Amino acid sequence: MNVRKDFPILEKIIYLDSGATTQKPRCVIDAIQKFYLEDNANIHRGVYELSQRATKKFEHVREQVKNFIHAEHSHEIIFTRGTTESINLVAQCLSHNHIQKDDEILISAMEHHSNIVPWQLIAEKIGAKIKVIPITDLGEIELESFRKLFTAKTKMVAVTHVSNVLGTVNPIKEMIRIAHENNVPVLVDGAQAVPHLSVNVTELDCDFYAFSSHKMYGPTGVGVLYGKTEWLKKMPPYQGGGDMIERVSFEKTTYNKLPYKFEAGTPDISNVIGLGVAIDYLNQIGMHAITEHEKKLLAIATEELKKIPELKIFGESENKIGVISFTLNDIHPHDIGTILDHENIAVRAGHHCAMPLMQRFNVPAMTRISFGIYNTEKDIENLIKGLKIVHEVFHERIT
Amino acid sequence: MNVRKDFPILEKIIYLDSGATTQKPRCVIDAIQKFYLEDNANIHRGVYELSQRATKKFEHVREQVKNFIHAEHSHEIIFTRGTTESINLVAQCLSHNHIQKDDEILISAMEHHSNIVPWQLIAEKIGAKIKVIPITDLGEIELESFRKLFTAKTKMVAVTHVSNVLGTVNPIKEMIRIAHENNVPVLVDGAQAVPHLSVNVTELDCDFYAFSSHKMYGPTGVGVLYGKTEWLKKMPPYQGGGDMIERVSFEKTTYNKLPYKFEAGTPDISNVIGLGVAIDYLNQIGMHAITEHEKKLLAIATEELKKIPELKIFGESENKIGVISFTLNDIHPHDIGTILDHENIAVRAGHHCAMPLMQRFNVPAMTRISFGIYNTEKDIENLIKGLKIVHEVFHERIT
Amino acid sequence: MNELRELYQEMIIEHGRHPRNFCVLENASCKQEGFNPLCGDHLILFLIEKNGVIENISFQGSGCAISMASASLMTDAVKNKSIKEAEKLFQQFHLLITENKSEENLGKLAVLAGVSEFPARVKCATLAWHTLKAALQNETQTVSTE
Amino acid sequence: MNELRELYQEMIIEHGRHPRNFCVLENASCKQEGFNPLCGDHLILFLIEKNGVIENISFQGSGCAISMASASLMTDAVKNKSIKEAEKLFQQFHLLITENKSEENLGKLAVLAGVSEFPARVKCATLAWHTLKAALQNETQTVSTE
Ligand SMILES: Cc1ncc(COP(=O)(O)O)c(C=O)c1O
Ligand SMILES: Cc1ncc(COP(=O)(O)O)c(C=O)c1O
Repeated sequence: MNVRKDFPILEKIIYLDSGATTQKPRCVIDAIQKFYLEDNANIHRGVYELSQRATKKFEHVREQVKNFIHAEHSHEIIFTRGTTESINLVAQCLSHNHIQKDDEILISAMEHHSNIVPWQLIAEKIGAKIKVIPITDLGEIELESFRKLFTAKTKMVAVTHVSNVLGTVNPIKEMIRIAHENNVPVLVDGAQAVPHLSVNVTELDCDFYAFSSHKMYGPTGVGVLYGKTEWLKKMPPYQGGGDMIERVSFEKTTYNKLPYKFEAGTPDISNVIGLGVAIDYLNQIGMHAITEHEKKLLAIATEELKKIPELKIFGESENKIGVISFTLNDIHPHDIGTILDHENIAVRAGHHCAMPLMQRFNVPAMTRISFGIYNTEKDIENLIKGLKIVHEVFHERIT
Repeated sequence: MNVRKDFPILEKIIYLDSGATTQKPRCVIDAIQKFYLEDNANIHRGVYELSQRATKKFEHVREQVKNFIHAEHSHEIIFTRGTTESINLVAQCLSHNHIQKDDEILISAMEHHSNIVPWQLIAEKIGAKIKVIPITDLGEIELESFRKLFTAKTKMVAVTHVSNVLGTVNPIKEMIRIAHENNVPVLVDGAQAVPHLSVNVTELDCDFYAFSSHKMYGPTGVGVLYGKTEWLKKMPPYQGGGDMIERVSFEKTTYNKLPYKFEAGTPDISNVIGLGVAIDYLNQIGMHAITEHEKKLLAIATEELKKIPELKIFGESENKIGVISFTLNDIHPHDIGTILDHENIAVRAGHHCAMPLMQRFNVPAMTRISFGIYNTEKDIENLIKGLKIVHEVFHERIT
Repeated sequence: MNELRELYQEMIIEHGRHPRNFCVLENASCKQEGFNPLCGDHLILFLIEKNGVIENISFQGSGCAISMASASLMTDAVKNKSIKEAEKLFQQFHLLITENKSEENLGKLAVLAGVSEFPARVKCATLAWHTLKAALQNETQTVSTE
Repeated sequence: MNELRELYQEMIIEHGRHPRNFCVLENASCKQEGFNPLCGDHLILFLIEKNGVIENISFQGSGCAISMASASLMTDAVKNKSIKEAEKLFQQFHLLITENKSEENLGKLAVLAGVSEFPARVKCATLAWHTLKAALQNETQTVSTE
């Protein structure tokens, strides 16, 4: 994968934190600049050519996103700020009538806070309950337990496609099938899947799918919510403002059609355009090639890390992609992070916005490495060297 | 005001639509690029230096915003997607306990849809009422009527600082005083004020103040909500996710302190950094100089436009800044917009996201020009020439 | 200036100011609303359809010269035509205003050919047509070209 | 490597692994929680204060070596000191770990001087101190250095 030349920042750092946010290829950065220098105007409003051009480019990205995740209609693609906002949008809109007092929402034990707290907020408000889908010690969903959690009160399943801590690729197609047998819709948190796997929402048959531009080589400030037409039509509008209305009067306001009903106010135009270029870039490399590349890195890194005594890896599913979280003896991840940083290696240390998962494995924090298209075997070598320094500093030698 | 060199796009277009969105100075565009090339990392999370640096730069902008609008504390500055989201945030959070069934919300007849529909949405949901503060034919708030609208049920006043259609600078300091005498908090929509006037939220004593980066020479995707500490503390969290929590468990989640309680998920980091540079840029020019420059343009343009027979200007307050909306005989604004665009002049035509205001003045649409720091007398000359062509096309000659 | 003259031909401005068939049809068999939120163009179409033929048609509304002229010209053009013919006419018309191609003689409708140089105005020129289409398909919602 | 050795001195690693005063004080006059959400460092401080003097102090919790060592060293340092003295010590300590300046002899606390080269770790080194300050001011909320 010969892409490092596209990421000038990598000359200065060994970046193993793509799970937090990816670096951006030059073409994405340039596209944002070009937009502001040549095409900048507000969209959906101006009758002049500049605004029409900006609108066209903006709406073209909706098409690109649709194709990228294999959705059926571009009006099913809603632009948000990120995965977090996408999930909040669904939780909030469904709490108006679909989810009611005493209803139950199923989420898994490996969710990111973004797929926990929005449901807690609405559950508390309307008096609904959250039930947790348990996971095994290997870090996999317990499918049988999942099946048994459904009751007549179950109104929603929200589950991550890929765990940001364990790397597990969940059997969401199967889970969606089970949920639909019980007439329950499913929201999939795809933040850690879209950058690494070819995603097909039509084949998955999910009802909602959420992800972030900044984790897939695009700019910050943009996320996507895919929603099935039937759900989006049923849902009340999300926020009020310009663009999402058809007609406004003080007596009666009518709402715009999909997807605009859910997009109030001026969106992050330049960064949506940047996302379009990121998608082009990923398509050019090919999602299949990306998956393979990262699987290879995962295998090598896992093997090397396992040679380190007292290093414990969390998440050992067969279906796993480019994330490894671990603890090292009693050395706190924060100290590991500092020492690696001193060696110019960026890793993540902490609870990874998944405190309940930390509790599940009974550790206060973990160190995490996560791969992107630009990582190499050399990065892994450097990591291993860095971990040796950690040991040295803490007076232990790796044999 | 010698700034045109900072806006390369202006070589290609006569831009009179800054009210919709401003063009961006080179330094803002460059800062975004530089961020991605040198500092890109997720914030508030990484222990490594790159992430710390990004966090520092991001939080520095909060300080800059605080100083720019003269707030007391930087934790009173919340980053959102734009004015629209800022207003929705307040409406939604206050609808949990502050505003209740049968309560009354006062908004003016000159509000942008962004300051109408969010209140309508919550009013409908909880059974509250919207009452409209009337305006005069000159386009000014009727202060006496405003005073009389208060009842024991009044729980909120939401009013624009500057009208995006009429250009009126409302007497919000006086309005806030009146509202506070009635123990009612005030949200000010500052989208059209912050780019043109020096704003001092402490002096105004407003409870909330909302505005957008993209209308003040900064990037899209970022807005600000200023809120008084006491209100922000009282309000429940807005959205759930990363960053806005202190501790999460399936049993009990506690929220982060201000301002993070209201900032769930990865924010639009690069564009917040761009906003910081835009603020530096504005400070360098000086808000006072900007106000004067735009006032001068307003006076010249008003005089020239008034010479055109059958041209009617809407909004003739003494307290008015750089926006002129007008109709021209029975020629539809959309046709005017097309013809001016053909002459390379970008103006706005339509209802300007203020349909109730169009109703108030009994016209379906208006043509609007709005000024920015980069506009010149020459732009006005060109506009007048363009309007002569409109007349010619429609077989009328301007004498 | 030439493209502008092409767009705003005498006939368009004249039809825009004094649209034909601009009235309510009391005995309309079908009534359909059309709306373009971008510029506020708004019209209501009245229709008497019998055995697949548009026996009478009228409209009321307000909007830019292009949308009003187009509605005026359309009502003239489809009156006494069959639904099939009207649909075909729309196809041809659409081709004309988007690509400046015309395979058939479109009569007076041809004056709108100048729209093809102004993509932003295609929505204005087609609002009446989209509304007609919806009326013939018996849709209940307001048609929007936004 | 030198800066790292400066930061992770023997004494820090040793105090981090075997913190002093690491226990519950049953008869504490004050109990205060401190938390750093970024890395999950967490501690509870127990305090017996009488007539403006810290008569006894202990803590429990978990976190990185820096935060645990700092808590351990702090509890040793402020025991039997007056509140005023403790506050002054914090000021001096803060100067040390942010600017590597020390105006006074800080005793064992000086081993944390290396933190000044690692601004990201200042929060870890001050968590215990901020918690102490809150305890002395009788705050009720969990202290957070995030
Ligand atoms: C699985 C998962 N879900 C949700 C999120 C939240 O994404 P964002 O912060 O872009 O909203 C993340 C990223 O941290 C994630 O890894
Ligand atoms: C007065 C006023 N309020 C609110 C808005 C909405 O701003 P945004 O679209 O950036 O959310 C605008 C801009 O269109 C405005 O002019």
